[in-house]
Amino acid sequence: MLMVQGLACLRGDRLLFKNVGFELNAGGLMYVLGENGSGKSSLLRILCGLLKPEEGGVFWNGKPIDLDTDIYQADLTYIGHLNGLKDDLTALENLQISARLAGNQVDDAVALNSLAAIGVARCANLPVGVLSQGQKRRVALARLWLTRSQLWILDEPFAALDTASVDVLAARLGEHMSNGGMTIITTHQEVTIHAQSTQTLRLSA
Amino acid sequence: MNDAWLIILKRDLLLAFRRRSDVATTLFFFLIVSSLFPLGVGPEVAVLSSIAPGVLWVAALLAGMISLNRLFAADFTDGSLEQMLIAPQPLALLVLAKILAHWLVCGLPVVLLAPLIGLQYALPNDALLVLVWSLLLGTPTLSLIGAIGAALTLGVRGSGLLVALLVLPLYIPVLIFGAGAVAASQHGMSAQAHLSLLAACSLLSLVLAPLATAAALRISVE
Amino acid sequence: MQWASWSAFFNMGGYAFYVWVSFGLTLLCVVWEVLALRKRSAQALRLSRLLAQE
Amino acid sequence: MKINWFKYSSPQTFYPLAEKMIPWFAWLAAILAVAGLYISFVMAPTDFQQGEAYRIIFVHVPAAWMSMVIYIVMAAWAGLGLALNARLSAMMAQALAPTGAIFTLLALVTGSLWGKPMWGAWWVWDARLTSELILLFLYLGFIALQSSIDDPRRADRAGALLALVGVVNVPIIYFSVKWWNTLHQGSSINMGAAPKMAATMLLGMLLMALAFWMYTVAVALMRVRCIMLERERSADWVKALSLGAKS
Repeated sequence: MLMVQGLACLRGDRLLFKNVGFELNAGGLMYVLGENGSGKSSLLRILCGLLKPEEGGVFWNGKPIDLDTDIYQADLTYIGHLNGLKDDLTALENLQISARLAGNQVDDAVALNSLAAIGVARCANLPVGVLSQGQKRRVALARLWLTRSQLWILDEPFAALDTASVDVLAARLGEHMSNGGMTIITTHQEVTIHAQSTQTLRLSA
Repeated sequence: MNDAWLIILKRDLLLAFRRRSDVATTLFFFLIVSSLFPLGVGPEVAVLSSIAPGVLWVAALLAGMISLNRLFAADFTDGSLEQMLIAPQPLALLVLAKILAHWLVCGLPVVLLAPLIGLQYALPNDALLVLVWSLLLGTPTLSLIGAIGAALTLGVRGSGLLVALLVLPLYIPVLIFGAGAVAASQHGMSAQAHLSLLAACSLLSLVLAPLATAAALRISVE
Repeated sequence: MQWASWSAFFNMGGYAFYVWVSFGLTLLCVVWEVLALRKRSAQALRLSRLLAQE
Repeated sequence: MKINWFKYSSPQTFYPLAEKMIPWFAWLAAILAVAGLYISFVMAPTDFQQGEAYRIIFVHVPAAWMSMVIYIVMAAWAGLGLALNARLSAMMAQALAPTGAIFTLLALVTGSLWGKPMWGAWWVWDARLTSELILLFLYLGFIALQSSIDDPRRADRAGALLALVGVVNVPIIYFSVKWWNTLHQGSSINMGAAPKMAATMLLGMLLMALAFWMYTVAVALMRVRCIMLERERSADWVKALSLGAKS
């Protein structure tokens, strides 16, 4: 269970938000909505432990995430607006490296399957640098078919995707939730995702 | 668990291999800088061999420094640094792997090339050997300390020059011991003390620098 | 008392230049730093006054 | 419940407090300086070896001491700021750096003004001067790093880490420079040891050093107030203050 209490975030001398708190249980989905610059990405980065909040805390199964960092990080998959891909490596290499960095041993066939799941199997052996923006995004998202972590934090996962891929990804998210996973996403698009419980957090600047 | 360390090492070496020209740049820089001095000072053998230890070491220092920007910059812009920070692995260990890769790619070639340049400076064989040893023991410290500077200046405007300002003063002990070792052997003295001190610096920075670099990365990525 | 006369004092045993420049520079730095900080503080206040009046 | 003392000692309350403290330190500095100057110029006897030129050490040595003390104090504030996430102590570190750099520069310049009549050269690669030069580089690096990072919080933390790395390195650098100096047969006259330290001389240097110290506190407080004003520019208390100051 993820519990968030009284978060405040300061960027420069501007207060992005304060008193943000919520609980997310197994099978839960949460949308984080708000204008550009309202601090959605900053909130997600705080939840990942990449950014220290000005006030408040984030707790994973009752423990603050900056104490039991390793346990939390093993349960966490984060895809930010940066893809985290190396242009000089192939899609397959990128995927395998990121999976192994997260602690999953993955062989070629499994990795290929996950690329195929989101429709970029043909790009498997191409260096990522030559791919289009949408293809790169899909290679990054292919990690979601490999990871076994319970909490997914996704920053605009649907941006730059075609409608077919949006549906595939939405289905994958639904599957994750039905297995007891949790997802926190920001999105601009209307996408139906099935979850046991859905909540919305609106940040206003 | 610790194989994440190996993955990062392999990945960085693979990336360096696919961008071979970048590696060559460091080496050429070392070559050019150390070839400028005879042109500036004049070709007298006595003068050249007396300035050789200092010149070669300073050139190695600068070559190590100009390559520092690349240590984390690409990872920072493409987002793989974020992924490293939230990986369930000790960050200092991953950082150490990156530093090792950087040294293998930018430091080791300089160590191997140095004796050739030393010949141009009319260094005797003993001194050449000490030169290689001193660089071998000293350049890892340069990469380790440099990594702290590279991490601190990540994404900062004018980071190339800033890194020089931050890192060069911290390089001074290595320069003194390294160049001193070669000079000692030139004068027929033992370089043992110098080399031991270099090794001590390396060990100390091996322990402390990855931790400091990891902390700096967390600060810079925020 | 070390000095026979004021001129001996100012002469500093022939080292007048070195001694007085050393102490003079120190004084100069102190005065300059204080003045610069006063100016900086006034400037900061002026800027936030402009911000406040907007 | 852990109370973060530094966090709650907010700029708003510290700003007027500092204003009250500054005159005290400034007056202390002035009184100590007058006493120190009296001793250095009137009471201290002429050095038979160096003549009157040795009187330069009454600024040189205290400036050199302060340059080192300030670096250590700065690193301590910075480390405290990093450990407790305390804004005020990070600001103190930032406020100390320029004063430290000025003292380092003064130590260098007065050192070379002393060196010219003694050694016959403006600059000699003596261990003390060389270490002082490197210390200046360390200060400049700290200031440059902080000023080139826009986000003040990141600037605080990055600067703090650099100061800590520097403080670990300073003894190593000092040792290596000393070692280098002895190997290369440095100067025969050593600055600090040369005049036989008469008690009056030592007293003079101590008083001057204390004067510099008090001055440093006063100036650092002044600077920390500037930093507060600049950082909290859009905060209500600064706006109110600026309107009240002169309208």
